[in-house]
Amino acid sequence: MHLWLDNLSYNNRLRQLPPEHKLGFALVGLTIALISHPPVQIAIALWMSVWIVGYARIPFNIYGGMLSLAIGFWVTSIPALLISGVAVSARASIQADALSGLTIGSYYLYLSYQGFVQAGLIFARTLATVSCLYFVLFTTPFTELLQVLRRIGCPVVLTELLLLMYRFIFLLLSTARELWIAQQSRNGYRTRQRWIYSLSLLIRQLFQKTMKHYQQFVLSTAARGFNGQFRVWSSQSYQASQRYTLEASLGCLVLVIGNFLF
Amino acid sequence: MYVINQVTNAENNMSQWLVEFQDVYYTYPGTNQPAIANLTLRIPQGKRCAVIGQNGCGKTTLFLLANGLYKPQQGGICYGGKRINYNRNSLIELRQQVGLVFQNPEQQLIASTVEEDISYGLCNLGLSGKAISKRVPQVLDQFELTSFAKKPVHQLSLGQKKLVSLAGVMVLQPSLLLLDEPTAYLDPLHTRQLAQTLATIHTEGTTILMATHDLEWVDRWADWVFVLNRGKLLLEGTPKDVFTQGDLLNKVKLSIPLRFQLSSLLDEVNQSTTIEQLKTKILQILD
Amino acid sequence: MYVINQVTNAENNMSQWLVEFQDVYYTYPGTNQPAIANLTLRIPQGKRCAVIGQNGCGKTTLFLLANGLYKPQQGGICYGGKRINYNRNSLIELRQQVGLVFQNPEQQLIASTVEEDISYGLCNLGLSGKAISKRVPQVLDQFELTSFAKKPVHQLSLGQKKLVSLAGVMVLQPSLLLLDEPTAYLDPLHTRQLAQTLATIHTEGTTILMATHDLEWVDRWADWVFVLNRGKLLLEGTPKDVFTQGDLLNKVKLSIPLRFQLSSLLDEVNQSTTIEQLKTKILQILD
Amino acid sequence: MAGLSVYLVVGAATSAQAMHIAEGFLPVQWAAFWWILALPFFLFGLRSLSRITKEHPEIKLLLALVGSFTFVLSALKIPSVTGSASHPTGTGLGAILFGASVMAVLGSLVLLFQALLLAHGGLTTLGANMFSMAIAGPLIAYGVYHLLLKTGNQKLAIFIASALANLLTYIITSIQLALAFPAASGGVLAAFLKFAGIFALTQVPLAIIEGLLTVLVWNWLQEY
Repeated sequence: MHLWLDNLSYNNRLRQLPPEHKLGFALVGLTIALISHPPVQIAIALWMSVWIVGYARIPFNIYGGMLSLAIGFWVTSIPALLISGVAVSARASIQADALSGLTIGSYYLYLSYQGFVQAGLIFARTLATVSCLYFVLFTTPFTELLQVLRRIGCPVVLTELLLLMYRFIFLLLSTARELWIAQQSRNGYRTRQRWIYSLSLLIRQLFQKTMKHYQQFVLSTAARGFNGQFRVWSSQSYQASQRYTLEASLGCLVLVIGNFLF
Repeated sequence: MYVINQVTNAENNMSQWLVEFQDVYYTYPGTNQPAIANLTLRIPQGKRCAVIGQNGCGKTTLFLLANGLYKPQQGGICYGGKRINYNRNSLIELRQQVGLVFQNPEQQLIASTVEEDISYGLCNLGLSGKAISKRVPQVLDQFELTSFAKKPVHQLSLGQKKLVSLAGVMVLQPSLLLLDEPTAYLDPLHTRQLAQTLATIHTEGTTILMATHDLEWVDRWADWVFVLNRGKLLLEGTPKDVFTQGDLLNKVKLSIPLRFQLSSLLDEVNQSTTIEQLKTKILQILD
Repeated sequence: MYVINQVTNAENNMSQWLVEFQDVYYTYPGTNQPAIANLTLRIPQGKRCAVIGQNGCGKTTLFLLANGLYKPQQGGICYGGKRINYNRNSLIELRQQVGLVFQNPEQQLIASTVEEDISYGLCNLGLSGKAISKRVPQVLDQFELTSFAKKPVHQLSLGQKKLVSLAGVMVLQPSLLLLDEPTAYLDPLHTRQLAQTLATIHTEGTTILMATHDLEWVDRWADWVFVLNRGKLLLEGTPKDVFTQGDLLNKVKLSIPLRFQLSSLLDEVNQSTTIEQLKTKILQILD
Repeated sequence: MAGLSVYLVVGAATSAQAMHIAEGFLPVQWAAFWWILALPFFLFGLRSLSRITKEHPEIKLLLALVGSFTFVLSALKIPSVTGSASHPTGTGLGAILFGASVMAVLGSLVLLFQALLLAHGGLTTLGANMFSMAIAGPLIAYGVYHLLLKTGNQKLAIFIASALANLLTYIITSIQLALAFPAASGGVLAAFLKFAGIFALTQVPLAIIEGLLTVLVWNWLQEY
């Protein structure tokens, strides 16, 4: 329940770079990752890891943990890709695709060659795109992403909702955490049955508190002169780095060229 | 623009009372007992005022009425000698003049970073980016929050959140500041810092009205005290006036601050008092 | 079952210390500074103990460690002379013995009505319906909550909520009661009621450890005081031991309670003291 | 409470992937396709959202709170067999309360926060996830609710609408995966049956329970 990703993004070493640069870099990386071949995708993943661990100084075990989470998702989904089934009568049609198989009743289950290829492709693509996504998560606090959205002319109602939701997420999350700890202190989640009951109480409390927060925020924003829009101002004090800009641009160029060569 | 407005208001307004409740009545829908019952109360200009009373005596409702968030069901409220007019524009003007800091900062802070939250009230007034970018750093500096400017609100401690919620109201330079239990849950260090900040705000000309349970604080700090009981004004006056009414306070289960009792005792000391008598009396008070 | 357990525990445990922190270290993930740093601290059995210190000194973390909600990253904690074993069954036993009342009742009250909330901890222990239906009315009666039994929790006043949160913990008959800032936001009337309730709980044999900023309360109430600073034990002893360490307390921005200062002053009074001298000294303290 | 309890038992055993397509799973043409398909719905939702909030600006606070509530439910770490968390979609209720077009926007924002704060879902697959969770589900819930409301049984309408919204979300997700990864034999249809079959074990009971849960929350709402 602790969103430590958010904490890390406020303390990374690339914090002073303009958020536009970081976001742009990640989006370009993401685009290349989507359209390129597996070797280039692996290269992107490695390069992004250098940015995240080397330049932004995100502890390797944290970054590694996040990567293994993504790989874990991939692992849980490969059975669906690898294992296929057809009626025994149609077995001939998949002869080329089947690596090995077994017959269950009138059904034939087999390991699919195409499934292996697909799983491999997904693996490379996942590593590449996830590392680009993580680069944004680890180096750019949400508040700065929001400022970029405002500057590039994102509809006001969207940036307003994002602003409020970001605040409320942490508010409700800390409420949920407090309730959960308090329940634990009274042995709330002792048995499976009590676990379910306790969780349902927690959700109900959280819901009631959410509605109460609504009434209170209506009052407190009105007291501060709410005029129909949630607008805020923030100062700009970012420093672009020539060295990083150069490496990012050259690197992307090399990747695009590499994509044609492989 | 708003700064000038405020100054002229202050100059024009020769009235002694900044806000005046005239026979105000307010009941929450679905309840029988009125939260505010025929309350007549005047907040003196430029003073440090305190509201004391039991939980549920109507303090919070009083604040919401003074800020124009609630409309009296009977009676009326004057600000600067003029009856409040509950139309949009007058309300916006009123809320800029009457700043309200809620008890729980969690329910007041809405933006993601400290500087964004402090700028919210200014943005509501439709000020230019230039004016805002000048005013916000001033306030950050005044409240010693500059190093937190870019910090997200959810990473702050409670004391810091309270400070930010106060800064977000003071950035509008209100004439009257309403504070609901500002010292609750604060440690002695932060309480002292708050006292200093409020002293500065007061000397700069802001009238302050604070609801609190800390009677020692009231004795030391307030110029004027209102005692509320069940939505009615039971008593008002200087701390001295109020705290000498021991019987009345007792009835509403309020005690007399230690410091006040001792000071009164010392005032009574004369040539004929022996040191043993004084000692015994002090021990009685301390018990 | 649990009630009997408790009695035998209390008889067997001849140790003077109910809970012992041995060189405990705890850091929250993602932070640099430890919340609790090499803390060694012993809670004496049967005493009324207070923890004081600035916000963020580690009081809340201390409580969560004592209740077994957090596990020390270094060092260990003993309960009743035995090292806490962080397996499921020992934790369940520990949490029944060490009751924890949170600062804000809003974060603790979970069920919809008063009696449901009070029975929550009992139901979690898997007691029979009969045992529960016997125990809950007893506690309702003890806390003078019987008339509220069926009332929805959100309709209660703050003082009542605090009482319910305390009742919901005391229903488990813990040997150690941990209280986080029980008097914050409470008016003087409810504070006095709370003091009475705590006195009863204490005379019935429960050890109490309370975190508070109210030093006047500590002076009047506590048998033993712990001063925490940045996760370390700075000082401990009787209120007298602690509050005579003015310089040390000053360093961590804690003040000496008025009542204590005056009592000490009166103790120093001798034949040669003139009444004027005494008066001057008292005025100095009050200033 | 009973409904919620059953929901949590079954829900805890479900993989989170049943609802979200993770970052990098879709090849570029499908990632782009779903983005392009989702965008018009999103923009239409944005227009009606602007209209509603212009009349009642405080609604923005409510929407943001409801969105955050949904997010927090999905972030609650619920230990389970598979080690990942399950969460109610809640989009059916949202659609009934605020309309399908508003939900298209709000649901998308929740998905964005899940990607940015939890690394759950992703940016390239956001279009596909938006389409299944924030667009298709709410649309059917809204339609079915208003159709069944004519029968006069409001609670039944809420139940069926939210259960169908949940079910449709999972069917669309299966279609999205099947289109991207057709089987060697039998193509898209065989792949769909395979993916849908795997999810059906948990999703069909989940859909029923989401329906029950929604009725429950509806009852809580009546208290306000």
